[in-house]
Amino acid sequence: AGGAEGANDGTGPVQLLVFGAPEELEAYRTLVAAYEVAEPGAEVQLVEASDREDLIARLGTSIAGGSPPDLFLMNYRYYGQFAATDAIEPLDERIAASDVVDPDAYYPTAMNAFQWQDRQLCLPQNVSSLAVYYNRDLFEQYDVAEPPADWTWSDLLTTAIATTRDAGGAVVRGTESEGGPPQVAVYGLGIEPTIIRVAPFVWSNGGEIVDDLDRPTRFTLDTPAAREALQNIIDLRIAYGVIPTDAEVEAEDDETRFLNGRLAMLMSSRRFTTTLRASAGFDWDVASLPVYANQVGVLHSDAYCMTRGSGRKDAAWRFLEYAMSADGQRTTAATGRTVPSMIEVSTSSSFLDPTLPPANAQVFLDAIATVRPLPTISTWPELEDVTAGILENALYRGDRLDDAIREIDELTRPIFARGEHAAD
Amino acid sequence: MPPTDVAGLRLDGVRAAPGDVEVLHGLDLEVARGELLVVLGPSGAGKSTLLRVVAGLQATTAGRVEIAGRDVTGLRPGRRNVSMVFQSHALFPHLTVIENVAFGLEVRDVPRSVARERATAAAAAVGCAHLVDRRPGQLSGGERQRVALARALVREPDVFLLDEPLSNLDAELRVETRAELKALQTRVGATMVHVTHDQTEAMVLGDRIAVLRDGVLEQVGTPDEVWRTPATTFVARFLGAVAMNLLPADGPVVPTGAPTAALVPDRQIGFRPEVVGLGSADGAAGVVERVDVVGEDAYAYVQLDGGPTVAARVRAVGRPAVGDAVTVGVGWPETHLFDAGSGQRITEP
Amino acid sequence: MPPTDVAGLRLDGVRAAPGDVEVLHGLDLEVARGELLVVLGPSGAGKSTLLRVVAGLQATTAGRVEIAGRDVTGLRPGRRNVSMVFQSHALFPHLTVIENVAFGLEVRDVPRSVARERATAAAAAVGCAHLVDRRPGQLSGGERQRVALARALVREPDVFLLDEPLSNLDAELRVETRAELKALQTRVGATMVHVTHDQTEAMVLGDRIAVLRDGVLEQVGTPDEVWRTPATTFVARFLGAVAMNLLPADGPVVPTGAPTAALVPDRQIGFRPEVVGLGSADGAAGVVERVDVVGEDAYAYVQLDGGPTVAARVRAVGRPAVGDAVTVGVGWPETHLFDAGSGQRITEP
Amino acid sequence: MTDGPVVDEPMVDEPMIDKPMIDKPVVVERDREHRALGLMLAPYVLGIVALVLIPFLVTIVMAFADYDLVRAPSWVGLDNFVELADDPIFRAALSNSLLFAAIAVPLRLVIALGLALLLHRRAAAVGTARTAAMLPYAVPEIAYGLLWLWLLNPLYGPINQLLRVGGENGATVLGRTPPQWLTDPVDARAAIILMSLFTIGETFVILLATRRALPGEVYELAAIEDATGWDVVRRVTLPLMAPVLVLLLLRDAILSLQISFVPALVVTDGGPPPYSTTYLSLFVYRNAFEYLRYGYAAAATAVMLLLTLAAVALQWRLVRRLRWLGRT
Amino acid sequence: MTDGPVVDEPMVDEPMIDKPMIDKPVVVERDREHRALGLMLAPYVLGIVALVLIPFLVTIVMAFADYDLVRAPSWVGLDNFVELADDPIFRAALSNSLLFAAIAVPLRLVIALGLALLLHRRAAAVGTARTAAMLPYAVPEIAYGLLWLWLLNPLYGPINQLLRVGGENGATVLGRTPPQWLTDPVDARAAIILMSLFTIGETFVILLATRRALPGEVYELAAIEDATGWDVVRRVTLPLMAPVLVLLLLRDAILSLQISFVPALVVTDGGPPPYSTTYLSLFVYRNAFEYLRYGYAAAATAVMLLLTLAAVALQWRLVRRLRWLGRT
Ligand SMILES: Nc1ncnc2c1ncn2[C@@H]1O[C@H](COP(=O)(O)OP(=O)(O)OP(=O)(O)O)[C@@H](O)[C@H]1O
Ligand SMILES: Nc1ncnc2c1ncn2[C@@H]1O[C@H](COP(=O)(O)OP(=O)(O)OP(=O)(O)O)[C@@H](O)[C@H]1O
Ligand SMILES: [Mg+2]
Ligand SMILES: [Mg+2]
Repeated sequence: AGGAEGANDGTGPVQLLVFGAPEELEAYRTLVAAYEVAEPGAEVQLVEASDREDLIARLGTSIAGGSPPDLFLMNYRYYGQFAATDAIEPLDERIAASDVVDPDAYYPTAMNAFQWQDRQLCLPQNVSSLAVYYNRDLFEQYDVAEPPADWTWSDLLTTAIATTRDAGGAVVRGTESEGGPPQVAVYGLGIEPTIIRVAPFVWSNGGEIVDDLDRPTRFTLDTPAAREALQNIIDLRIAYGVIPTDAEVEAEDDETRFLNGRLAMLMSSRRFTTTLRASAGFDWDVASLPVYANQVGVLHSDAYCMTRGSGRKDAAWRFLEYAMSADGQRTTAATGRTVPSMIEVSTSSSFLDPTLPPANAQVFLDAIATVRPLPTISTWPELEDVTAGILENALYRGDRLDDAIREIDELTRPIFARGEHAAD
Repeated sequence: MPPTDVAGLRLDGVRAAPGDVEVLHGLDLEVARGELLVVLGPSGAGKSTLLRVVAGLQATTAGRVEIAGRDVTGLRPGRRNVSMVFQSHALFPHLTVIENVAFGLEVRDVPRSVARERATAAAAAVGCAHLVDRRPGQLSGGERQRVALARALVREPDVFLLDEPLSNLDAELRVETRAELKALQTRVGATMVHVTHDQTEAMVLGDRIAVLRDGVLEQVGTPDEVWRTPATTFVARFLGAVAMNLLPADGPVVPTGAPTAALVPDRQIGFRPEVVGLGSADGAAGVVERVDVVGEDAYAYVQLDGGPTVAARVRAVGRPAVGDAVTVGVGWPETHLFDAGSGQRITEP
Repeated sequence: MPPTDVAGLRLDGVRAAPGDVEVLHGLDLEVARGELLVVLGPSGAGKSTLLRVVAGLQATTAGRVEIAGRDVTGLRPGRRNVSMVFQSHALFPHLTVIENVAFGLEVRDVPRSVARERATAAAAAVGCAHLVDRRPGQLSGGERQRVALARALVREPDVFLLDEPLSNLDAELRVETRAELKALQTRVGATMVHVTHDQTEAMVLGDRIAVLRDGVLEQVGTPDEVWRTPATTFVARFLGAVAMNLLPADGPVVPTGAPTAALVPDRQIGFRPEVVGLGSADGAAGVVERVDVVGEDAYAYVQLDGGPTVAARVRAVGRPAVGDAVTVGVGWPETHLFDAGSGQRITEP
Repeated sequence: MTDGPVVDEPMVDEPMIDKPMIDKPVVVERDREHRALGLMLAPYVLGIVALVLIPFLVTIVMAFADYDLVRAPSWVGLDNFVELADDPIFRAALSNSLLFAAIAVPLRLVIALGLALLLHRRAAAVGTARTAAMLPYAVPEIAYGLLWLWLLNPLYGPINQLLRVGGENGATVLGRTPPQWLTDPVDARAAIILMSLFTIGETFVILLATRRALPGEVYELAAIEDATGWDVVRRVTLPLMAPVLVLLLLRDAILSLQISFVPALVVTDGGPPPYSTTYLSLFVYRNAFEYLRYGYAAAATAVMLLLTLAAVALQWRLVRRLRWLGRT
Repeated sequence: MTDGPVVDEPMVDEPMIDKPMIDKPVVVERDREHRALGLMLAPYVLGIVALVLIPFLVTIVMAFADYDLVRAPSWVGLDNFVELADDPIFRAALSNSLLFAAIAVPLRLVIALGLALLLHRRAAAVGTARTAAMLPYAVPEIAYGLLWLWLLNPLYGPINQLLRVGGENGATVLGRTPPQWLTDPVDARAAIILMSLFTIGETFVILLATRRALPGEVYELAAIEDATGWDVVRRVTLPLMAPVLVLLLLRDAILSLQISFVPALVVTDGGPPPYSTTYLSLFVYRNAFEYLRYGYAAAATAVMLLLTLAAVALQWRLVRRLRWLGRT
């Protein structure tokens, strides 16, 4: 798969396996182009997977087939299965020997997320957290106050209710309780019912996601704090009808809905910025996540990893060095796609370009201080898949929350048990 | 049951063109209810096509077909209430003999046990009782033909259409089956159209015989009529195990007792081998060219001095030898007279 | 060409079991080179199986087959140099008539033009010259049969195997084709095995006739032998358009001139309808029960006072009517004598 | 039996592929020559068998191992199977697959057969239908997936737009809400089956060819006996087509365990939640390639295989019934 | 023609699916009744046609648009096609696909036919072969991909291990280095074709059924005439099987534009570089789903479609030749 091309004999281009939206892929192409200019003679080939599943499949099969790509880019939530199987080349020595990469120059949360059994396996390319994107034109049109800097969950709810409108511009509830299907033209909020979206609110409310971050054995969504945070999210749909129904999501996903001006707010990471910059026909901005008790974010970070089976490790490392360098970080930052993991670049104008939306880009940086990582466990992809379905049914179909929580617990325990941990 | 005064089968100017070449050129034919009509004719004359037209398997291009008084020209085969044996002895290859025979009854919702009973009886009637559990692939040619016949006989349709149903059977079985057929027809009172080229079969079985030639009926009549007063030279020669002798009316054979006015050059005389007298004097002289012995009889072919050859039936015992000089004589009453050009029979003037 | 002193075809104790039931029970048969053997037998006797064994299409379970002096028991059909007409008139459905006929030549690498020429000639010989571009699906039954025959006749094999090759032809065509066959066989000098149930065909065509019954040969002999001295009652009755009369030797019919010693109770006498004398006095008395007219002849079935029915051939002109009282007489020389139990012929003591 | 020419007897132990039209057995070449031919072709047969069997055996072996594609496999005995038995996702996938096969396979066959029987007579219709039937193959399945996504879109998709014509408030004329193809479990399963109807083209064309190859004579026989449409189908057509029908049924049943893969992946992604359209094939794919649990996936594959064998066995029984149909 | 019963004449304009065994035309029901039946089935036929045609037409329309799945499509006229013509990747994909079809399709058919003709006589062989032929279907194609990867691994794969047996220094007995399945362009293409041989099972089984349905009589005829193996195949078997053969050829040609999809994706991922095994289907997939250039992908699909039509046309000519084979 992924890197079947070329014998792994140290010749040929360095292969980098990535996936992403067209704008993201464009960012990588820019980076590669910049590298090839900076380092004449060096060659990097982008291998593009269609989505996360595809990337994992290709990586797995190509490693098994004996011809993996040299580098791949992967979220810390998913790299565990490869880390556990020793498929990733530890970079500590190279980092130590490098005069380009200085581990302290990067946000430590991100660096830490890629340490597996005390070895630095990958180098984070970015660091980000969730933010609330909002359509300023709509807020203005409906005369709703824009999210304040330190807003709470109930502020969010109020704002969402106020921006859920019918075609005539009147405030409606997108629930079927009044009889007949809802006739909502604009929904207040878009949020995915996934563990990663839920986590910051659970934490903010004083709850925990798992019993032990280092060696998790189960989800702890049954604690009152976690349960309350979950219930509040579910109420968005069931009680207040401020988020689209499942059919509406299938018909038009949240990002498209937001782009089409029919969604007032959308909870997403920095990656959405690129799409918005390219396509949004309205004025928009970002706000920080609302809080319960304390400000907490959830870590989003992708890193470059080097495969152990790579035949061009030195060449790959040279590219890695470039990508992690200030120049490289600036190049990717300029595309808007990422929050650079290099502290210095993230605070520079490369990232905080005042001429480009969002005006409030600082919220991404502010959040970094408060982000917490999800556990690093080799079976995390499975855990996410299993919980997603159950949460989705709770959100859209109104399954009893306690049942959902219990089901999650039951179904995920064996998966936790199978997992291998970074801390071992 | 239709009134008895209507025809069992009537064809009015029927034309048909399988494969886009017209094969039947406007046939008019009426078969009475309960009558058995034998259709004779050379290979390719259109006999099978005729049966298929009646059955509705072959569309007509003109004309009309009536069965038991009903106009069936526009009806599909199943609605015509006919029963048919195909020349190819078609059977359902996937069904056993008994299932094949019972098929027609079962699709007509005859209770299964009754259908099987009647099928068994029909199979027995054609001597296939021991084969009921075989499939067509396991039958000999004659056995298959008999099963095909049983298939047709098990029902009681308005018209039976039998296309050479006995062609693969030996003489004894043929006689038996013929009797069976006759009995059935009499019992059911159905009209029957029977294609054969077995002379004896035609003569013995047929109430009337229709002679078909190139899609046109040459003659329709009782066996006696067709035999004794053939309408054309074609019919005359067509009937008979060995064909009728046809010679110029003006010699060399002069029938004894013939009015000289009859024997003019543009006519032909015909007489059957069976009526030829072979002698050693008196008559047209010739030499025996070939002798075929057929059981008690023999056919001597005599090359007349005048050129033509005459066949004569003689007793096998005491038959002439090849090379014997003989004379050929025939009586005027046994002689037929035809127009040499048209081949039409001439009623003695 | 094999030496002329070896048999054209020889079967030694041949057994065969299509469908796992033994059909041929150890046949011994020798056919001379250039001889035409007609095989007669009732439906299901094993005639087709016999031909298939010779052709190599049916494996033997025992015995050996020799063609023109070569043991071919182990050879595949193509190596036996035989030519065959199937009872079903099998043809290649996707090939035209001419292609069908030429097939055997072309696969044997006869140059295409030569093959086509010979095929055209063979098609013409059976009267199918006008059909050469048709496909089997566009032929009538008789036409197809003739094409199948042409297929077999186009080559010059050691043995021709013809399974009822004329069954779908009318009398005239049959006579013609018969002559064609005879001529061909004489010309090629090939051995020919011909299955038929046409008496006349068997008598006229066959050098010898083999009568097969239930997979066993009842008699093999010249037509004359088989007709005049049938070895068994089966053979006796099997030959003849209307079967031989078989009556108890001790009455009611007493052949004129018979030695009384011959007419003992455990015997049967047989005489053919052709030799029966119907009179109004002298002989066994009876009543005419049925009369079948066949052309110039008629068959009268006389119910004797003693019980049995006797068939008699009479002239159609002047035939007795049903219900007439008649007497039945027959001469001792025309009478056959059989053992009542075994059915074996008894040579007069 | 002598060393003579061998005539194959009808293979009575072979009800599946039969020669309904053959009266006389086929002549084979002499044994000796046949052996030579066999020898000549042996390496080729071996190669094919190896190509078929090796991957197959590897799968079976893997079912008893833990294998993550990277580290060497470790033997775990029946563990994978034990875990499968307890795995609710697997159970859901299994029952989804069985349900799909149980509905889609006969449905597809019946529709294809219906079309074939309807159209086999008309030359023009045959040509057009055949072309139409082949069209879906010209577009990659995955591209179709996308089209289906659009077609089935619960709000804007043309199918539901059509169903809503004449209705009010987004309901159909009958007042019912139109099917929620992508979000309601039952409707989503129906959608997958609907999609599978697409690919009946090939089955249809094969059945068409089969029907057209049946001898006309037997239909003339049936016509004279006034066998009506259904009687003809039941007593003549079905028994005569049985070998091919069973073949197709078998193939479809086997393929149905996979056929739902692409649509389920692209269109419904295994959902609606939790696993309404997660079929065995998707389950296998996810475990093998997303969760890197190759041994576990192999075990699930082995179960699929068992199911396949069961399907084959079932079909053997079915063919018997089909042949009996013609007899009653 | 009167309003009487209609007898279909053999459809002479229908060389593809013919009834070689039928001597007499088939009787049809009365026109009137047939019309009723047609009417009854009309909605159903319409539905199927719509299901087939709508996605098809949408693809064609999209070929003239820019569409990224998110924003509304914008019409660009022939731009997509112009770009395709200049796109070296597309050209590579196109020639790869054509090459694949040109080699794999006949190869598959010939092998399947050879096996069918070899095995149709032996009951035991038939059963085993049929089961073996169906086995690959029981394992998801994508799972096979992985096995192939292992099988073809240039260093550790069993295929090359086998080829190296007896050789020295990692070379084969003949001294050649074994094929670099995954890295050499030619070898990789060969590998894809090799993989495609796997799925001949179905073709084989259909051919087996077809062969077994041929009447035994004509083979007896041929046997008596001492037609040797090749003559029989050429003059009897091929012409009689022609309808089915052409059908399969057609299907295979069409499918071949896609069949290489999964192996090429999973095993070689379109490589070795630059695009040795990038086939049209992979090109379409990538553009549609990876680059979200749906319009562009649709244009490529339209080209595939044209190719398909060309293949169909070609096959029509081929069938004529096949039928002529029997005549010469
Ligand atoms: N495959 C088979 N399975 C069972 N019985 C068979 C098979 N083939 C032939 N028979 C039987 O063998 C006997 C001889 O068959 P064969 O075809 O040789 O008869 P035949 O003398 O040619 O008869 P006919 O004059 O009717 O053609 C028949 O009783 C037939 O039923
Ligand atoms: N489909 C067809 N295409 C062309 N010609 C045909 C077709 N069907 C029949 N014919 C021709 O029509 C003529 C009459 O055929 P038919 O079968 O009625 O003859 P038949 O009298 O039954 O002859 P036979 O005694 O040989 O069976 C034949 O010359 C035949 O060749
Ligand atoms: Mg006829
Ligand atoms: Mg026979």
